[in-house]
Amino acid sequence: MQCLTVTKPMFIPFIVAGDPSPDITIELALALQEAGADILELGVPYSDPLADGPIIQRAAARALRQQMTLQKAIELIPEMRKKGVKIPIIIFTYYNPVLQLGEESFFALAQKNGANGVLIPDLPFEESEPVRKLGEAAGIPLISLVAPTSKKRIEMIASNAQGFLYCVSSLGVTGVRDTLPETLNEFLTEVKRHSRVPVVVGFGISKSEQVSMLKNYCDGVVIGSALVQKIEQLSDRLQKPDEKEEALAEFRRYARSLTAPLDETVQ
Amino acid sequence: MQCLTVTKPMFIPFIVAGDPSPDITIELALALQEAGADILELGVPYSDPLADGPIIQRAAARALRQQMTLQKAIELIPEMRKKGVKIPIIIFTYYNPVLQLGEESFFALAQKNGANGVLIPDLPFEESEPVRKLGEAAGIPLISLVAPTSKKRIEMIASNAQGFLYCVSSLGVTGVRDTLPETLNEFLTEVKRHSRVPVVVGFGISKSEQVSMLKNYCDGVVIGSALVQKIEQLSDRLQKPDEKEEALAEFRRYARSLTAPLDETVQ
Amino acid sequence: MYNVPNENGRFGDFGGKFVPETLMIPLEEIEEALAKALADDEFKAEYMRILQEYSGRPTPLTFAPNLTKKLNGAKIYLKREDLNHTGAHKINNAIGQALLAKRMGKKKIIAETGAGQHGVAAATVAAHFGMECIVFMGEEDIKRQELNVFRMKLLGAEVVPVYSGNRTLKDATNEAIRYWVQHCDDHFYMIGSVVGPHPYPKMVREFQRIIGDEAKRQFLEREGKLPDIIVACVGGGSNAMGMFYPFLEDDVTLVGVEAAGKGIDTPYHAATITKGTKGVIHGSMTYLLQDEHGQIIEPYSVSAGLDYPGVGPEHAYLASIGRVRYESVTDDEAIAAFQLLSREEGIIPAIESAHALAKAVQLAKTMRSDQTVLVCLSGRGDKDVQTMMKYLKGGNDVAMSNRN
Amino acid sequence: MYNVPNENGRFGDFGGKFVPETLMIPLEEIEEALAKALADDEFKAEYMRILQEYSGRPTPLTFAPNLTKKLNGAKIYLKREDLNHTGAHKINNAIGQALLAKRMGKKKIIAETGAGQHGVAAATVAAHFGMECIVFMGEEDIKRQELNVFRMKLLGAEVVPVYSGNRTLKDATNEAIRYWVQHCDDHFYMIGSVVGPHPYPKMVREFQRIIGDEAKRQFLEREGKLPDIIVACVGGGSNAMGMFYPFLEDDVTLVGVEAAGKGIDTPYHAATITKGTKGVIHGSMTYLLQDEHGQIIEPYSVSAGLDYPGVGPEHAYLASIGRVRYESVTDDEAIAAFQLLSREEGIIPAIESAHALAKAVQLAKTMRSDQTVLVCLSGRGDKDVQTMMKYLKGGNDVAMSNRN
Ligand SMILES: Cc1ncc(COP(=O)(O)O)c(C=O)c1O
Ligand SMILES: Cc1ncc(COP(=O)(O)O)c(C=O)c1O
Repeated sequence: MQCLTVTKPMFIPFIVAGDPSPDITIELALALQEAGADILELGVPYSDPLADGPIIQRAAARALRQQMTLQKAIELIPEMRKKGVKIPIIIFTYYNPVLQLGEESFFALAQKNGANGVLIPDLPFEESEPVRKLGEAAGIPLISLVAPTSKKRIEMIASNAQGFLYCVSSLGVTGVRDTLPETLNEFLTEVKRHSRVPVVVGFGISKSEQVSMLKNYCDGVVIGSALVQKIEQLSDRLQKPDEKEEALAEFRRYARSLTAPLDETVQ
Repeated sequence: MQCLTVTKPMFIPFIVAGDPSPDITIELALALQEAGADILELGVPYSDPLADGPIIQRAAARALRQQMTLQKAIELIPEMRKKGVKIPIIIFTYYNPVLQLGEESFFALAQKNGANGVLIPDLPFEESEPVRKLGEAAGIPLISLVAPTSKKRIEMIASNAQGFLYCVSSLGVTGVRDTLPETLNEFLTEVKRHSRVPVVVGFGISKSEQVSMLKNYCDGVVIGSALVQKIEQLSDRLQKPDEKEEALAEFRRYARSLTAPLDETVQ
Repeated sequence: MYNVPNENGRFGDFGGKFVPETLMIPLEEIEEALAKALADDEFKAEYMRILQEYSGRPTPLTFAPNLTKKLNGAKIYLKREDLNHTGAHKINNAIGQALLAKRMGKKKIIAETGAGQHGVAAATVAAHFGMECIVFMGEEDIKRQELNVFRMKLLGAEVVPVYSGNRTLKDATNEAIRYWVQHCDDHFYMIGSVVGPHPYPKMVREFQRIIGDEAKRQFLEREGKLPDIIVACVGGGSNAMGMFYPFLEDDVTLVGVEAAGKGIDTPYHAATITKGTKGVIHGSMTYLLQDEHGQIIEPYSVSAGLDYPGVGPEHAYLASIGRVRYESVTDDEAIAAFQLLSREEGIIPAIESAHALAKAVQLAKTMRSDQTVLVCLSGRGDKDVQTMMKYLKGGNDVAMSNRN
Repeated sequence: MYNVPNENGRFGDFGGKFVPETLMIPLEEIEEALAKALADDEFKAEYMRILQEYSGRPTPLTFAPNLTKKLNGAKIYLKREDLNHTGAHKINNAIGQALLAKRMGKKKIIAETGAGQHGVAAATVAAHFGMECIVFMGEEDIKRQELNVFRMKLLGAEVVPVYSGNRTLKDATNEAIRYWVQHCDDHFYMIGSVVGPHPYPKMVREFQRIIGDEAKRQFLEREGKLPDIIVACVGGGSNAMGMFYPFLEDDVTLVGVEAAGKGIDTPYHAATITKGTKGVIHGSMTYLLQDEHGQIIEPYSVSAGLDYPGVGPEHAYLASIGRVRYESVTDDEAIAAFQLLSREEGIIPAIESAHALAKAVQLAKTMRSDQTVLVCLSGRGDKDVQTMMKYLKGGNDVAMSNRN
């Protein structure tokens, strides 16, 4: 993944490990791969997710009630592989659980279990050097974010980016947004100008029209809250053996419909 | 009354005008005269009687509910005379009702209705000159009080006393007291040394033993709260036509029993 | 030269000592001790030291820029008695009287209280001076001011419920006086305002004049001149007297503000000077609310601290000679001012002080921008927040417009 | 020379900026504005002027004669932050940050609050500076602190209930940060303690050091020497940091007191340094209460102001280098101290401050009479009277012995 080459804009779904249960997380990952996902962001639930909006907060709370931990989330990766998940998997976690596990143990564990990248939303570039180095040693890139407020920081972050570069679409936390800022295209263009790696965009993307509009300005879209909200809605059915397959199919259809515009055009 | 001569210690009862009703006040006055009263203190009810304890406070509240006023209280005097009350009657009132009636109107009214004296517990000697003068002009003495705290003031007050001099038995407000201060006799002796008029004692006297003890040191005892409390107990019966006579008789007997020691010895 | 009261405690026709004979000597003793104390530099230094080191004086003079701008009239300044220890000017007097009591060898303090402010001040200084403290409080007020009752108990005071009369401040005062009559040999009665028999009105004025003395100095420093108008609320009148006294001989308009409650043409107000008549209450000749027979009438105000049927005799005098103007402000006007100051300046005033403020706002609007109004902010409003919450919820909202 | 934080906002291992990328530039802007402001005499003069004319500083240093006598050990002095406008040290910081916000052209303030003290301070200065104010408060805390909520609304602030997490301070802080992330272009986030990402811990320290600066000058004037021990309570740690900072290079024992709640060996405490482990909370590397997986644990204390799972990174640093001693005091000990100071000195302390006091009392007892202990009385206890009333009625009476 370190030298990702992109032919068409990627679909990067985000789900929370353990929501609604560890087993179903694996099946959801598979469903997303079937729906055309290029990379999976596997979120680790956290008690204080300050970059997340209510939808992902609720998902984290559900997953924590399932006793999900950072270690268990990482250990889901080989199980996903066993079930046929082939796309790269990025561990999305807040910094504190990493610290408690120990940064070295964390990378050892991630490496052993075949994680393909790490994203830590509350570890900005200036604080990230030790982690970045450990990641490099383990062959696991640390994904950086840039925000609309990053301005003069864009160049610094972009030129050091590993794997891909995550552009935050707008000020604020994760969630579904009806509209994205008008200046988003300019921002993406600016970031792409500085980046050596693919540039993806996330935060708030929840409609196929948004995907349709964005696909010409970036190398991929991250869709989180919209999918997590769908999982929340399907949660009961996903947990009933006789309704699960149908719920998974619905989830797959939903993911496809959201990302359909990505297939239509080539960049 | 201005030149009261005393052969045996006087019994000076205090009752509140209008408690439990104006009519019954008249009958109580008569009963007290029959029980041997020498002078009647007729209390005017006041909203804020700060020299009085709870018993007289309650009596004042009852009388105020009967619409009793300073003027009406004074106007009870001729009605008492009509029913046969012959003993001197002293109007006991706080200063504020006098002020509102007007000091001159007050004395005119008192004179016209045959009041024999006035006692204003919150008008100390220093503030009393105008009132005293008006009283002198109307031939109505202003009774002064001395207290155990009066010390160097005793001489000044005693030498200006009119009618009789009222010694407050102890620190505090009116009420029934189980014990009187041990130094009371000395205090009375000291007052008598300075006084040109009879010296009576009041506040707290509520037992015949107390009367018995005091009679050798003074020219009279004022009994208020004990009698007012009895009236409170008899109040219902006093107001029932068929029980009234019996209640009055009981009141008379009670007053007599309290003051019996006064008859036994001659000073 | 302004030189009242005279040796009989008279401010013109007003004042005096209308008390049972038993209290005459105790009052004389206080009078003598006070005269000596006020002539004693050590006493004054000790009083000032405690004000500074314990209560946090001097209190600041605060300019109210937003209010001034909004009214587009005179500049408004606030004398911040709310920043005193315990939250009101009451502590100035309590410290003074406690020091005097100590000097007189008394170890027990009696106090009356309505809303609890003076009770808390008395309990506070009693704790500070290691004295006992017994506070009389109407049973009705005890129910309404549960927190202040607990506060007094925390401070070690005994709170005695008063069941007589209407069970409010007037009755608590009667009961405190009755208790004092019985215990005057070893208790000191600490009155909470410029009321009561001589020498209390004078004594409390002397212990509150620090407000005006400081304000005068501060105002001159800040503005280089004296204020055009000074406004203070008048319950018993101690904060007003303390503020006005040092300005009485200056060319400054002084305005005392009484509580008009639901309106001075209704039976529900506490506008003693505006609507009362001359008489005697709690040992002093003054204006009071009474019926034609001289029975005292229970006053009404949303503000517990202004809810008193009498007024300090010196105010009666100043009204009678026309030196101070006395006006009144309704509950609704005071509540609007309470909200206004909170919103505009970030200062929640005592509802008592809000009466003064409401009048100041009315006056300032009609004045020029080179003129100034000084308001005595006698206390902080934390004690009133609960009442306001009820009042504003009760459909009486006069100016509330919060966004949520 | 003591010279932390470094340019990365690090106090040794602690501090830093662990925030979403979106906030990095807003933080940098604050950092730059702060550096310029602190180097600008006009800014400093304006800050001092407002502290004096609006908030009533300097606050006094009060000797506690009765307590000292009772303990028969070291002399106890109190730095009276309770006498500030709004009743606690929180206003010092709020004034400083509001001035900075104004300088940066921001007209809207975001704040988080637990018990409501910082919320009230923020709402107050927002009113004073004519700014909008939005306060995040956990829904649980809103229920518990109804009066402070009303107070903030009176002051014109919008109070936003937070339903996430345990609905208390930690969650209100998360939500305030989330809101800030979304509105960082025109809002200023006013943090209430020496916590959060750089430059907040440094900024809040700078705006609270007035406590220690004043206390040092006052103590030297009064005693001619420095205190032997200084004690302050530690929630986030702003009053302690403000008090300690000017004494860090002096020969003075500094003791920070955390809330031990029902005991540090139970799950019910807020003793972050004593019992916590290193981690990141609210943008800062520090000690915090967390489980083995790094999930933050809800703390407990009878005192709402100490009920925080993290602590300022500078305290973590001072603990790690051994310059400050951190100890803890239980609910019961704090409540006993709350009652003790009320009874002995007539000062009702904030229950937070009572933690410091409880420790001071323990220490003073073991010291000589020529030694001195200085306690930071961070706030007044009026806000806690209701809680104490419930607590003491609940059979938890540890020292109450009122006569009625
Ligand atoms: C804050 C405040 N202001 C004013 C008053 C009224 O008292 P005075 O008229 O004596 O100043 C009180 C009485 O409790 C008060 O608490
Ligand atoms: C009076 C008081 N003291 C102390 C604190 C704790 O905060 P810090 O540790 O930041 O001083 C608070 C917090 O609300 C408080 O109100």
